[in-house]
Amino acid sequence: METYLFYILAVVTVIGTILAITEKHPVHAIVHLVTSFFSLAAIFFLLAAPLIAMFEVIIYAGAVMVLFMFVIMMLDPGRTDQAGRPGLRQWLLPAILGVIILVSIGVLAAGYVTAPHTSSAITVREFAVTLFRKYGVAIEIISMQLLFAVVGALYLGRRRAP
Amino acid sequence: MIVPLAHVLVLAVILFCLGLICTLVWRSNVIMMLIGIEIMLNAAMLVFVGGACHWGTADGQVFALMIMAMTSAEVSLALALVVYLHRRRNTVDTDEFRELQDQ
Amino acid sequence: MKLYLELIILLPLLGGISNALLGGRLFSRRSSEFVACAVIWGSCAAALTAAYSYRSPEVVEIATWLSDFDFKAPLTLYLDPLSLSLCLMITFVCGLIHLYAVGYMRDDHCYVRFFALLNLFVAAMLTLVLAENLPLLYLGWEGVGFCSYALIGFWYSDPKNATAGRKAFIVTRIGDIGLGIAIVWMFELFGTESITRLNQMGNLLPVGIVTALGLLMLLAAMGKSAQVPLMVWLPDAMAGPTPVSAQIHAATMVTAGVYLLMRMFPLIGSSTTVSAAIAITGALTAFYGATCAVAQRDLKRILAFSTISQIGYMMLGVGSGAITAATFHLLVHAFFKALLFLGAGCVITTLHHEQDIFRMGGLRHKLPGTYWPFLAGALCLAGLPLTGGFFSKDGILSAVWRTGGMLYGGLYLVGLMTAFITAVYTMRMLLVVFGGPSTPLSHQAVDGADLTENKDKRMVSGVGPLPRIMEWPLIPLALLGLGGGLLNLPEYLGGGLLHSFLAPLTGHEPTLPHATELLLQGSAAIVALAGTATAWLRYGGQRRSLRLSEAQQPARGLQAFLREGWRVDQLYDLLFVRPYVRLATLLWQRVDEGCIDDNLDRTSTQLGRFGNMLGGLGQGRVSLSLTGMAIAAALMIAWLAWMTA
Amino acid sequence: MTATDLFIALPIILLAVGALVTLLVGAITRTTNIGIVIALAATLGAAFWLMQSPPTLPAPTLGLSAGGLSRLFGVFFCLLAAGVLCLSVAYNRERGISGEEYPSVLLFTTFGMLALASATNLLTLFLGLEAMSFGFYILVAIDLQRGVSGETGLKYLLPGALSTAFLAFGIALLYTVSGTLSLHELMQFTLTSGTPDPIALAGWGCLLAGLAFKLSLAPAHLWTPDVYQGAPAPVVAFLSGGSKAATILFLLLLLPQAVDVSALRIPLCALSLFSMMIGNCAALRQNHVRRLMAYSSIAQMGYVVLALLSGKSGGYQAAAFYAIAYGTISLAAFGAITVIERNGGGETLDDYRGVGSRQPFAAGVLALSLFALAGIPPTAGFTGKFLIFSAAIRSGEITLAVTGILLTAVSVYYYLRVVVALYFNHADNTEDTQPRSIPTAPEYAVLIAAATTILILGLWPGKLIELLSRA
Repeated sequence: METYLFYILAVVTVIGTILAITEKHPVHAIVHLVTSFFSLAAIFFLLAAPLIAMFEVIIYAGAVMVLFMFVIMMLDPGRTDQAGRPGLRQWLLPAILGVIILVSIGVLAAGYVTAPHTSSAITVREFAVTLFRKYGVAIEIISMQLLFAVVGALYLGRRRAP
Repeated sequence: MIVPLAHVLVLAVILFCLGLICTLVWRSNVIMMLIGIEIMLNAAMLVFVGGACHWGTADGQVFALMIMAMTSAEVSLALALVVYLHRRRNTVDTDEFRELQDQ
Repeated sequence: MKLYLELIILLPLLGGISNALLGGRLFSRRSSEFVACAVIWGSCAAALTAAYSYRSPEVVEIATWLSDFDFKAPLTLYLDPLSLSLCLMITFVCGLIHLYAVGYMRDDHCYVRFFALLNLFVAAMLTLVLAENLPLLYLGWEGVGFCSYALIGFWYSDPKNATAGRKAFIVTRIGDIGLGIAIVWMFELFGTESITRLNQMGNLLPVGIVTALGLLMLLAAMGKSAQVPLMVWLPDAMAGPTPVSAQIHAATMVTAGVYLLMRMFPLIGSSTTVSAAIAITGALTAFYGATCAVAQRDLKRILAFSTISQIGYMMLGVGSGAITAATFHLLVHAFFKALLFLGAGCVITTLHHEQDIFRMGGLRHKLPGTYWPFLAGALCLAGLPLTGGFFSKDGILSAVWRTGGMLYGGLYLVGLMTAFITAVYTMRMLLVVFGGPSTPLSHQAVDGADLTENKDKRMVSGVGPLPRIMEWPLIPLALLGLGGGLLNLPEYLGGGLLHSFLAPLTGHEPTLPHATELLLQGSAAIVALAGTATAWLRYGGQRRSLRLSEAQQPARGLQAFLREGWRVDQLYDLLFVRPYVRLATLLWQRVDEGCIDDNLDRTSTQLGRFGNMLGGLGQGRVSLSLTGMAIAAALMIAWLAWMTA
Repeated sequence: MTATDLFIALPIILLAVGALVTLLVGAITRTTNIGIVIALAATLGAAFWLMQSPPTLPAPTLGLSAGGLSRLFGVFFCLLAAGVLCLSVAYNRERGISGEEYPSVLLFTTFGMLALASATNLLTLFLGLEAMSFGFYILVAIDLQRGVSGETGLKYLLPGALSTAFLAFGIALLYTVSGTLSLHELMQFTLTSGTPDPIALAGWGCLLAGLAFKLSLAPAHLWTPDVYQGAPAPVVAFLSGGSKAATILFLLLLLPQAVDVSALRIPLCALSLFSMMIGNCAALRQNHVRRLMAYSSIAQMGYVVLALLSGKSGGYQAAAFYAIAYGTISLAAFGAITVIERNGGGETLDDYRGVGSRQPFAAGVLALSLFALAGIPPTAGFTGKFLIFSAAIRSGEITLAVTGILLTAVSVYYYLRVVVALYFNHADNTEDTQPRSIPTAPEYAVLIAAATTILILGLWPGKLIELLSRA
């Protein structure tokens, strides 16, 4: 049952992403993307990472995408709409590059056989211990980075006398 | 592990390439480029979570969490820059920004 | 000994640095000049002391420098007869030139930079000569190259001078590549960079590799010593102040190439191909330089071409395996060529920077203090019997004769012919510049009357009679040039000092029977006298004015061809510069404008952009730099996934 | 958190606290100089601590260590940041960059570098690198008075974010293969002898692509000239010296732990070759000095990759040496450019004509660093290139080494063009119209220190090489 659910969610994720990147209007693209992220969160849940799944919903689908939406709304959507979808020619090279990477890693990954690894589920407790005991500095770095994101954003956003 | 690790990897690679294509194609809209990068980072997170599930260690999940925090920082700065640029030039088309180039 | 050797190099270095840092601010002009000269003479004294206490070749390690793993290049100096004799010569000649420069530069306000560079040059040159390993030698090699570059372009306000400096630097760089590759390659082959060790290892290698190494070093020597085909920079290098020409482009730096070949001769000399190549290069250059010198009108360019030619002789000597003869000529040439340049400097200063010999004349009476030493130098250069130049040149020619065979026989003839031409152009120069009645220009100059011919305003202010300090360094040089023969007398006159001094280095070089030796010297003497006579017939006495009026016409035919240095510059322009410019134009303009502007919108956008990106032209698009990164990623991933898996 | 932890983490904490204090002080008073003074104190304090502290065991709960290489590079990063701070004072005053943001972001960037230097696991390494890049995203766009500043930020941020994605994906693949994030084990598992795991290699491909951006290796180099042109000069000094050195350190912490890196040979070869060729060729016709320096840095990084390629035979030491040497040289070069540009001097070669006589000190330092970049002895550049090429030849990369030597010779041409413009071409009548810009005392100090280091590393590099081979 869970296996089927994974494949269904995978298909939903991929279709949602494809729709998002081909969508002409950024607002619609965000909506497609949120769908895709929701199903990705469900996949995380299936892969024994409930915390990550939760954060995916809260931070990505919730905060980050809303931030995007907010900025799109703020910057005159009519104008961005007119920039239009890129022509067919512009898709050529990116598509080729994408397909090269996809085929190179994808085919290898498809044939990737791993030794079955008897692993116990990762509990929240284990997660917390790893996070705070093993990667103490990482938290400090990331919190500093978040702080400076605010500093930078404020600096850029400050209105100046021309 | 409910599905083979290989299938998780394939899904991640597909997402990664879609994100890459999105970034490269949407030169006319910085916001869409940023969205493409978000998709790519999500693919990386998926690989981490899959790996963590496979090995039974929490390291991958921690890394995924850190990526999430890092991208939200990056996105907020990037969007602030986009707002700033839009205010100056009234466009989000990256190809319009060509003041710096070889003479 | 360690102290002496350290002092030899450190004194000029310290002088250069202290002048560069403190000169102009803390030092008065006098003390700046004093420091510059004093350090060189101090270094000379150290060299003399070293010579006095010299017993046998010595390796002195001063400090560690480069080292990683098995690679070692410490600051190690090597004193043997060859480096010792060169050290003595360099410090002495440079000391005199520094004194001269005090007089020459007395009106130039950039004297601090001048003396600092001049001192640094001496330090670098001594490092080159004393270096025991190749990286250290390379350090000196690049150091002299840099100082030479900066000094050629010393009067940089004139773009012509700056261009000359750049040309010199770039042409010699071509040679330096050869040396760089040879150094790295030798390390790979032998695992050491020590010159003494390398020289013992020549027979461990197949001849082919020795030949290749030798040719690489020959390339280096060609660049530094201005040999065919890399000689084009030296005539232009005369744009620098005259003391610089004397010190760098006549006496010391240009002989660095010859020195390198002599130093490494035990290694590369085992290949006959290399020897022959060196000899042929030398002979060709000697002939080329001499023929060009015949047609020049610019006093300093005559001397420049003559330098090229004389260094060609040294190369010929090295190629014939006659290290002693080559060293001998190197030393004597340094004396008399420095003398000639300094004399030329006196003449040029007196005439307010007029360098055209056909506008000079009658200076014999006006400048006796310059005339007599200059005459001595000219006699040496022309190789008239019993002067130092005669013996040294003859030493090389007899070494070539001794080697024998078709090739060397031919080279001997070329050498003899060159000797004839040398005598002709030397005497032509002497007769035209100093002979005949005074021309209006020289009158005005010496009388201190008003002049309108000045090109260089800066130098006008204080020109009066020559300062004494510019004339008296000529005298010791003249004595050394004339008496230089005593350094290495032929066998039948009691044998050479230098010969026995260098014997531990060169082994016992075979000598010719006395009769043959005398015969060869006789023929050389006859050739030199014949050349002198020819010159007298064309330029002596009344005929001089005839030539002067001829010189008013623009040069034609052979003369023009020779004057422009066989038109080698134009040839290189045609062969290298223009195709390069054309290719660049094609690449940048056609590919850029053609593909980007025309084709981009119409046909293949992506291909145009791809070519654009490869050309390094971003066109300022962010998308392009993203695409570049993606291309890198895709190619690397594809390679790693498929080729290695 | 134990005493050992604190002991090791102290410099990092110092920088972080310094950054926060700067922000807070900035909120209270509006004088910029206090921020700079605090930042200077923090960087110098951290450098001092790193120099004093003896090597210790890795910190158990922090994922940090204090090995020789980490401390050496840590000191280098701190001193570089201090130098850049000194350079910025007068420049920022003239350009109107005020506020506490500048010093505190600079401290944050150094903080990232230091975290990277002492990391023992890939997560800390990655976050350190990202924190550093993040700081630079803000720094390159900090001069908002100029129109191009926002564009510069965009041109650094977008490729940077893309490279982050590649890096993260690469690390994810490596983690999936090995199941660990510890540097040593991860390298042992992913670059084994024999035939390595194909997924691991794919991961390495992504990782290298991401790093190629940070090192500005061709063909991921196109952002470099634009950013060098648009960013403030002291920031470019930091970017060029610090971020490149940090990225090299990233590779130096990874590669030497591997069993066999021959699988990566061809991609590294290609990156090195392309960078050397494109960098040197494109610089030949540049008239804009900063863009010229940018292309030159692309070429220089090509040499570094060549060193990494021939790692086992001394290439790692050579790369580390070159990273430090190049950092010092770019501090000197861009420091001099800072001084020259400060008085409204232009940025093209034409504007540099005659600077040699108007600003002899700055021009002298610039000329020295250009000669160092060209690899002319006795400068650090020569020693570094020498180490690189000898390592390359020892490990059998003859073709690349010879190409590199030839291209170095070509590069002399464009470096010399700048020197010629500095000294040998007077602009006709600018001598009197332009004011003589006199370097301030901090600028003097930094330029003299950098120039001395260049010469010392050229004349007596033995000490540093010894330190590196012990680390």
